[in-house]
Amino acid sequence: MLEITGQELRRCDLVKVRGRVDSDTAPELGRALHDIIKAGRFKIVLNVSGVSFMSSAGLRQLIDILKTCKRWNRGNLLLAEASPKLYEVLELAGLLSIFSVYKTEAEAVGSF
Amino acid sequence: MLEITGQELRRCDLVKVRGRVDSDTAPELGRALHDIIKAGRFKIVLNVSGVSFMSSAGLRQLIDILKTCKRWNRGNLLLAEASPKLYEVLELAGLLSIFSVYKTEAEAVGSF
Amino acid sequence: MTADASLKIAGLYQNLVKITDFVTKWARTARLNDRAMYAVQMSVDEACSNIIEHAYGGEGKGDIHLRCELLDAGLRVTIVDFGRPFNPQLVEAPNLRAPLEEWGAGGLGLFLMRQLMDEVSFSFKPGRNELVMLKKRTPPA
Amino acid sequence: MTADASLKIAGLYQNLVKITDFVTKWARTARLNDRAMYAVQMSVDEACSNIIEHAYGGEGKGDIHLRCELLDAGLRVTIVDFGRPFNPQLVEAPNLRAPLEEWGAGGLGLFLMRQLMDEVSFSFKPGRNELVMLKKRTPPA
Ligand SMILES: Nc1ncnc2c1ncn2[C@@H]1O[C@H](COP(=O)(O)OP(=O)(O)O)[C@@H](O)[C@H]1O
Ligand SMILES: Nc1ncnc2c1ncn2[C@@H]1O[C@H](COP(=O)(O)OP(=O)(O)O)[C@@H](O)[C@H]1O
Repeated sequence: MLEITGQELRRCDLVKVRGRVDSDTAPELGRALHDIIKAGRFKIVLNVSGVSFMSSAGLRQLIDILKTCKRWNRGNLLLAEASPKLYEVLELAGLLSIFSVYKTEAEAVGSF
Repeated sequence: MLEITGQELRRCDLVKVRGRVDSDTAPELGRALHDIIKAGRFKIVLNVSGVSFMSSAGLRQLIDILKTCKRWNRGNLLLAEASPKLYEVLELAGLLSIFSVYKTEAEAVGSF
Repeated sequence: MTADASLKIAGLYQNLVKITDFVTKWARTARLNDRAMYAVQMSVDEACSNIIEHAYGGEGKGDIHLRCELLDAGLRVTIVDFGRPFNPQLVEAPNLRAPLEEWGAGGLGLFLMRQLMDEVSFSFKPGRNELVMLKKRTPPA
Repeated sequence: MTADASLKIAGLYQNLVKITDFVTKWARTARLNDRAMYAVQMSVDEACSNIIEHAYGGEGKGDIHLRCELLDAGLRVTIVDFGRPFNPQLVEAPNLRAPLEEWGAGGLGLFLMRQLMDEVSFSFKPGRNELVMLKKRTPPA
């Protein structure tokens, strides 16, 4: 079970996800982010500090959302507050070349 | 002795102040904020979560900066993460009518 | 139970920390809760800053005498200076409904002291200005 | 010292938590450090997700058998399924330098398993697919 909370700020959406993102739960996260995209908002900050575990199903979901957000330069999906473990996984998976990871929510939000 | 750290984000400056803001130290805070204003940047988020004590000298300093920032609609000074004690003082002093206080840095930054 | 302690200290802004420590210790002994303690700290800080700035017209011009008394009702703080007297009646409370441009004119400090403390009274004798403030202990809820 | 334990469980995504708990317990017994434990958790999660999705072609189509062995060198995990075999050689590693548009084509899961574990080997017998993974214990620094 994921806990997903969202907040629409002036220039971006701030989403916080807590829990285990695996094949079972990744679709939930995908739906939450797609709802924002369907509403025409493509600038998203995802706070992942509460993610205890992220499988490649979760990563695949994020890549998918990232691609949709970045299309036609209309936005981005930024990650904030990744734990050292998650950061290492992103690094191993080569994802640091496509994802921007910010130390704090505020820095991520402030970059839009 | 105050600890003041600043960071220039895309649309605003994020400043964090830690310590005791009294008649002795308020000028330090004033200088730090005025440096930003002198550089032509009038959108400032001040994270006050680390403020252990704020005297009316500190409040006066903040009012002064707020007025300078808001002149000609060019900006604002937003407060973020006020402790319950500080929030109560702001309330007693009637300052909630002129200051916007945000729960998190990200919400404050995201409001610009 | 009553008890009291006093502190004589030079009127320097850098002494505000020592002054706060002194009243905090006695506020704790008086079993004030956190909110009440913060009210005392702010009010005493404010009063002493005003003395340095207004009564003495600057730092290092004179001493400040503080006294803390534990009363059954709470904590009484007396602050004495030997500078210029003033008339507190003439200090207008700030207009909390004023538009932003009118803010910052002054009067915020005295206003906050009156808001934060249960009693605030000034008395002026030639060469000696005395401020007495009382913060009551609220019974634990 | 060697010891081993096994778990037989239905191929359902909701069972991933139980599977993780099982391997975590043994990773801890094997005295793997936090990073190594996370590597094992991710790799096993990945392998079992692949079995459900690819080998069985969906949830509830077959069981997964897991076995954890404590070795002197670390922890060995064996995962068996009875679904469709595949040829791991044909799965290309993702191009980490590719432009964003080309990302997400697949192959990330196997790639991560190989990155995270010290050994990863598949073997396929008729009706029985076996994956053996080893994570070595790093001596405390
Ligand atoms: N201890 C004092 N001695 C002399 N004058 C004082 C003293 N305290 C306050 N005052 C006078 O009262 C005015 C209001 O004080 P205060 O409420 O602290 O606001 P501020 O210091 O911002 O003006 C001061 O400007 C000063 O003229
Ligand atoms: N256990 C398995 N059984 C059958 N096919 C598998 C298995 N694991 C992986 N595969 C095949 O290898 C491909 C790559 O798998 P993987 O690296 O996990 O990426 P993805 O699942 O994103 O495609 C899969 O698309 C599938 O065709």
